[in-house]
Amino acid sequence: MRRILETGMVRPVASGEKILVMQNIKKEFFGVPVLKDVTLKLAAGEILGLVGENGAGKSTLMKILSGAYGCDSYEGEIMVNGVAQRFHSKTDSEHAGIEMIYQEISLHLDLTVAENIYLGCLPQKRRGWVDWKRLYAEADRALALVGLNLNSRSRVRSLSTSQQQLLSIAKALVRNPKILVLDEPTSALTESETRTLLGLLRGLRDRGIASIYISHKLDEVFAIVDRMTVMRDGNIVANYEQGKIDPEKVVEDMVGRKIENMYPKGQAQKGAEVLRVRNLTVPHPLAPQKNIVENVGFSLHQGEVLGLAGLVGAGRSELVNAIFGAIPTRGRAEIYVEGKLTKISRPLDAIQAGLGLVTEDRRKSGFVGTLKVDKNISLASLKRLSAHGFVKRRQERADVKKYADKLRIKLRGLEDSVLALSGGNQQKVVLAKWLMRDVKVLFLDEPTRGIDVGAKVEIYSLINDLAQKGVGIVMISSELPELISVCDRFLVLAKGHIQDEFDRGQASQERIMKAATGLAR
Amino acid sequence: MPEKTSPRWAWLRAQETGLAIPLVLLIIIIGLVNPLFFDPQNIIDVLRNTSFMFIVAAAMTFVLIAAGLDLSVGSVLAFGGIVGSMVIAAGAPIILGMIVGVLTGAAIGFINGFVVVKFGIPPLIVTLGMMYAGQGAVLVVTRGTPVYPLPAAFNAIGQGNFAGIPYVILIAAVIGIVAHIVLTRTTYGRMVFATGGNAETSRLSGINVNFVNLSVYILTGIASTFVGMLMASRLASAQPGAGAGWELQVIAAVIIGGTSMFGGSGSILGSLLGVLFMNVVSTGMIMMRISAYWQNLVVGVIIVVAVGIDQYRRRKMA
Amino acid sequence: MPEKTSPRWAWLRAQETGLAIPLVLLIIIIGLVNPLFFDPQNIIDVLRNTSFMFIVAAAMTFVLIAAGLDLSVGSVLAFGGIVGSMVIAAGAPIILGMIVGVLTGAAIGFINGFVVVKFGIPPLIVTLGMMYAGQGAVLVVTRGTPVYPLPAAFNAIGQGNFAGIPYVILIAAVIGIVAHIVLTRTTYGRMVFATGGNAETSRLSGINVNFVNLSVYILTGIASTFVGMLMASRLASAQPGAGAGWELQVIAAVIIGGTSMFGGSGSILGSLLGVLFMNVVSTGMIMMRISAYWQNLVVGVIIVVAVGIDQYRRRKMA
Amino acid sequence: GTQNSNGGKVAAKPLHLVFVTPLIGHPIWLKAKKGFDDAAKKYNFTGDWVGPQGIDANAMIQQIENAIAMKADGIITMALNPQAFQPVLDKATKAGIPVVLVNSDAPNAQRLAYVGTNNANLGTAGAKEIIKKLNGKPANVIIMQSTMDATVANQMAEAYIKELKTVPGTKILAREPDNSDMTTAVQKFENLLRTYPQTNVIIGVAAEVAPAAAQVVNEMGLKGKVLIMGIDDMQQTTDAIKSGTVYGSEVQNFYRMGYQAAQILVNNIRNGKKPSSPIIDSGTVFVDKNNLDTYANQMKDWLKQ
Ligand SMILES: Nc1ncnc2c1ncn2[C@@H]1O[C@H](COP(=O)(O)OP(=O)(O)OP(=O)(O)O)[C@@H](O)[C@H]1O
Ligand SMILES: Nc1ncnc2c1ncn2[C@@H]1O[C@H](COP(=O)(O)OP(=O)(O)OP(=O)(O)O)[C@@H](O)[C@H]1O
Ligand SMILES: [Mg+2]
Ligand SMILES: [Mg+2]
Repeated sequence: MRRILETGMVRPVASGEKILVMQNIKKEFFGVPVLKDVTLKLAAGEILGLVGENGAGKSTLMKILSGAYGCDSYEGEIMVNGVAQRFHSKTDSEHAGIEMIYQEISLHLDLTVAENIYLGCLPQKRRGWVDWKRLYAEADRALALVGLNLNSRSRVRSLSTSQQQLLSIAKALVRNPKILVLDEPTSALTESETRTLLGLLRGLRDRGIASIYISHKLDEVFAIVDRMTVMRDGNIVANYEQGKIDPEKVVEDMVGRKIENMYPKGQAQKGAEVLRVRNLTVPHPLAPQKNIVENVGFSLHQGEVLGLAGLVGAGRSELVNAIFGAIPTRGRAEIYVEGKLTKISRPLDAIQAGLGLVTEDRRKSGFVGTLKVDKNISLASLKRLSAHGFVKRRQERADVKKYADKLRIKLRGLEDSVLALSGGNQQKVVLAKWLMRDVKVLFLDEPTRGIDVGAKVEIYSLINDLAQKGVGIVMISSELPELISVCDRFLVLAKGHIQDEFDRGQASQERIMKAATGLAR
Repeated sequence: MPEKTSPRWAWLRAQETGLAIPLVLLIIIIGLVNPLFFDPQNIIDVLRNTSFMFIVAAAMTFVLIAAGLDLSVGSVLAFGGIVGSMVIAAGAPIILGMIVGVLTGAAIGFINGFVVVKFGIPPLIVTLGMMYAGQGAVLVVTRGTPVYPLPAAFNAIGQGNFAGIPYVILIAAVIGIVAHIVLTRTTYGRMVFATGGNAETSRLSGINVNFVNLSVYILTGIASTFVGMLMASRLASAQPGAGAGWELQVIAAVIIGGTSMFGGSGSILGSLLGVLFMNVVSTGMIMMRISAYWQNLVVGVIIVVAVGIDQYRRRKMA
Repeated sequence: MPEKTSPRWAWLRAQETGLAIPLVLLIIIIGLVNPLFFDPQNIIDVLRNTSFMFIVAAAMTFVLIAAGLDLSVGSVLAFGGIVGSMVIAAGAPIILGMIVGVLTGAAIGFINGFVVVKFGIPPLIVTLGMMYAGQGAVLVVTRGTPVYPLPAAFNAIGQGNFAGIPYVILIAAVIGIVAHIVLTRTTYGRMVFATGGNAETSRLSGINVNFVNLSVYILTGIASTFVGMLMASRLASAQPGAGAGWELQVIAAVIIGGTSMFGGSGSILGSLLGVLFMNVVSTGMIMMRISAYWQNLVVGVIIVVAVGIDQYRRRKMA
Repeated sequence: GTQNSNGGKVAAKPLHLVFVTPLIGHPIWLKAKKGFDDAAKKYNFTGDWVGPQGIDANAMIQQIENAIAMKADGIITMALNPQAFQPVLDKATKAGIPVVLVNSDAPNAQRLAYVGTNNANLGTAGAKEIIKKLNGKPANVIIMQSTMDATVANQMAEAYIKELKTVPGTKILAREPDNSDMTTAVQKFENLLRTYPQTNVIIGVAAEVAPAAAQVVNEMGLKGKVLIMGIDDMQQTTDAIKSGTVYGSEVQNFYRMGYQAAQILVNNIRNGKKPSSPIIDSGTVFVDKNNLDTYANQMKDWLKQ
């Protein structure tokens, strides 16, 4: 039986030895090549950074490595420790010592935390009998490893996105991988959690575990990786050896052009007050007798980009969801849109009042998996796009195309299934849905999660454009540099209250962190 | 395999028409065994029998796409037929009886939908309850006796033809076309698809999910009672046992036609093929003179094989 | 509302026992109208009648948790009862007949599961096909005549008692306990939950999803045929029409008991309460002397109200 | 009936008759099939035996339509619900296909003849046997039938009730359906006999009722206290009569229905003959302990007429 959570060295290895070679990998979906001829090498005890724009094929390549796409579905060869391998399923790659953390979090919401960690390899008393006691004990240790302080008996459904992400990492680690693949592991994590994770990866590297690290948070990639590979359009376009990584060059390789200004900040005219919130109290989603947000009030002007900062679980998402009418509030909140007291008891009211919300979990509440891309994008604008109850198909298509082009969504056609898009492109679809509606106020909850640098810049300039058009924007982001560069004004949420409020001029990471951890005031 | 077919043939590759191939195969086999199957009168009979169930199936398609379920259609059909017929038998104008019957169906559908939406009880249970309640209501009202006689003018609806084509077929065709257009062209149809595919996303996109979920049950309620009256007219009497077993047959036909049980996808055309398929199978059994003892066995195998062919074709396309 | 109840009472608040409250209410009402309901012999009768369906429901709980569906249980029950009984009536030892019957069920379940897993045809269609095929097979084998007579030793299984408690109840109790333990304590049980909750992520966690999906149908196959033989023994004859309509009743009972129609959650205890509830309702109708004309109407309302109470309580807890 | 057929026509293509039955596999209908098959041998015609497994008017109508489309020479069927069947029966006649109904008539339809049990006569006869046996004691009755909306069962049950009520003090305690399922019948009798302990008569107007009642009566130790009257002659019923738990059964003459219906059709098609009366009571035979061994021959008595 598998030993759980081995602590010793996996295998002392001389660094430089190639423990993984993926040779001439070619893969297509429905006749469309996605990986054209990719060769990737990984040395023992190194962290390889794999970057590339949305839809470049990173996740696909890694899914091939993990056996999620069986060996009959692509061409090419995989060698682990010099031995050619043919993975038919996840189980096969696991035997070869490969573990992958998928970009789309894949946990069982109705099972416990512990069961999720050990799913498929539950500790057993006798053959077939689950050893629950040991399961929970081992799970607690695994949670500690990734810095999660959770009851391992709680259900995953009750966890926030970032907790789920850390859980997925714990799940991979307990399987004692020799090669660990992380596909966007930090897209849902805060800075401090990210630091914990990066520390953890370094520790693993010291124990001889090699990692492949995929992320669109490039500074984090530059900080941790030993070597770097850049993909574009299903090809490897560049490899950077240790010590020779040039950040600007990497970005250029990725997006195929030079990015002059990462955070283009336009000068929008701050106009009249467009949104005022007073006395907003939101019950905690898990413990309804407690409040996660208490008596919060703020105002937002036309053309203003308001940054909402805070730690995970501070209730930023709850705050905007409650204003939007998506979750119940407590007491008498007052919401004024353009000075008019507006009753918002459901999202439809909010939308009719000119509000829009890009939620943080695109899969759960961002797109409809069974609808095509075009119908997803037009979903919130159906009323404008219809006459006498009929959808004006031609106008719909034209409008959708406009925004798909504007956001550079990588598509074969507007009638692609959203589920076939890469993660970043799915995010763009959700954004396009709200850009297409003429909103007065737009709430963006982690809008750049999983989006490549090129597209990020596009989204920042879109935010600028919107602001210039007089839209008021509330943005939640756990990437502080991004938040600080994009927003005009900041609110820091902690313990249910607004702890600090300041303008762009006074903003710094230190000040935000201080308020967020409750040290300020 | 060609990467793209011309749009003219695209519909043949579309999901909804997947059943067409096994259906045509089956028809050819039946026709080879017994050419009388192609007798125009027989074809009309098959189409007429298909029409009744198709009308209910069209409404059920909306319910299933919206990720709902309605087990009450059979007993609501019987109840609606009886209520409408009683009004007509009592001497009221036919149109009034039809309206009363259909309103009864709308009211029942409203109750189904309201309980599902408001109390969050699974549709399977709500509509199972309504199935029993409907059967009960039929017995209470009729004491088990059919409503008979009915005026000849009423019976003409179900029995008469226009230029050799039974009215029933024409009515079903109109309803089918309207349902198809509503589902594919209108915002309402779009909302049904979205709600069934992901209710939370739809709600957050400003769709009145509760309205959608409620409305689809009203559709099945109306369709069932309407068909109940058509059948009463066809049989010259409203039968308390009409529609028995339809709950499963209709759902099966719709799903055989390619609509997902989990919501978010499906089509009226598919449901038409599904219902037609079921009717061709049962007619075929007799026309091919398959011993009654073997019929069910053969039907079971045919259903699985037909859907298997469809599935295989879809996979090859994917 | 207290934040946490002591673990001793936790089970009462647990999802699976949600139906307990409306069930107890119902029993009290019936008992008030007719105290004979509490007659020990009556209670034993109700439990015995519950036992048959419970055994099938226990297996169905696995199927539904694994996000499957089995509509063939009713006709497989009849077929298994007949096959086993024919073997016994032909003079073979009882145990041999039982084994043959159960193996028939396992084989049928294997076919169901294999077709679902291998060809990706929706379970509703596969098992609907099997439902027809089963009915057909019964007719082919029996030509509609019950298998009768059966040896007295065989009939004793369904009719006999141990210390006043019918064997059938004891058998069902053992099966229920085993099913509960397997579902909650074994890796197999947890794989069923995981597969039904999300097949794709389960596959990516190294679970043999195909094996799980196949195995649950074998369970219903075995359970159905086993109950078919128990019923034959109880009725001293294997009836071709046994189990008719069970497909819906069993699924409804399991879902009334709190198991999700979409997989991933459910419990044996809940299914027990669901089946018990359905049996208490139908016994109650007679014991409360409700006219047969009104019974179905009342049953429909009771089902919805009971589940409504359960749902209301859960919401308040959440 | 005429037994010599026209020689010229015999040499021609044999006739094709279609028998559309409900409850296709039911043993009772198999007796009709036996009669139909015997007639087929005797009169040299091809006989198709078709129909749904359950009681399904729509399916039967569809099958009649199929027979018409196949241009059968004659159709035999049961008009489950007379009004429902009338249009399709008229259609057959219009197409030149003669129809003989069995077991349940559609008096207003264009049909050649009806051969079947007179349901009211069956109920009245059965009730008379019960009254005779009770010898003046008032009856406390439970009646069980297949479904509450089955016309045939309702006619029988109502005739039973009407005749029994001629004895003062008779009470109808309950009338319940069992959906043609013996398990349901057993479960309901457990509940019924407990709820109505004064029961002294059980009447079944569906075949599975008497054996189900017999089993429960035995289990509850009520043998001898409750008189069970059944219908038809499944082996379980006749065995229970033998053992004395079931008092007797009104056995319908399905063999005659199958045989005579075919006979009438053949005579009509080949010789253009019509039966003297369009309605023919196929009669019932009361079976109890005394005639258990001989009633089978009683069933064929009519052939000698
Ligand atoms: N199941 C699928 N069906 C069809 N096309 C697919 C499927 N999965 C991925 N693709 C296509 O393959 C390409 C590569 O996708 P992949 O997910 O590997 O990109 P990625 O590099 O991981 O992007 P991101 O950074 O956005 O996650 C995309 O164009 C995508 O649309
Ligand atoms: N769907 C949910 N159901 C129950 N509880 C939830 C859910 N989502 C979040 N929570 C809980 O609510 C709290 C706050 O949620 P969340 O983490 O989303 O806040 P946040 O400030 O928006 O943080 P972030 O968006 O950075 O993750 C968390 O403690 C979490 O446990
Ligand atoms: Mg990716
Ligand atoms: Mg959040």
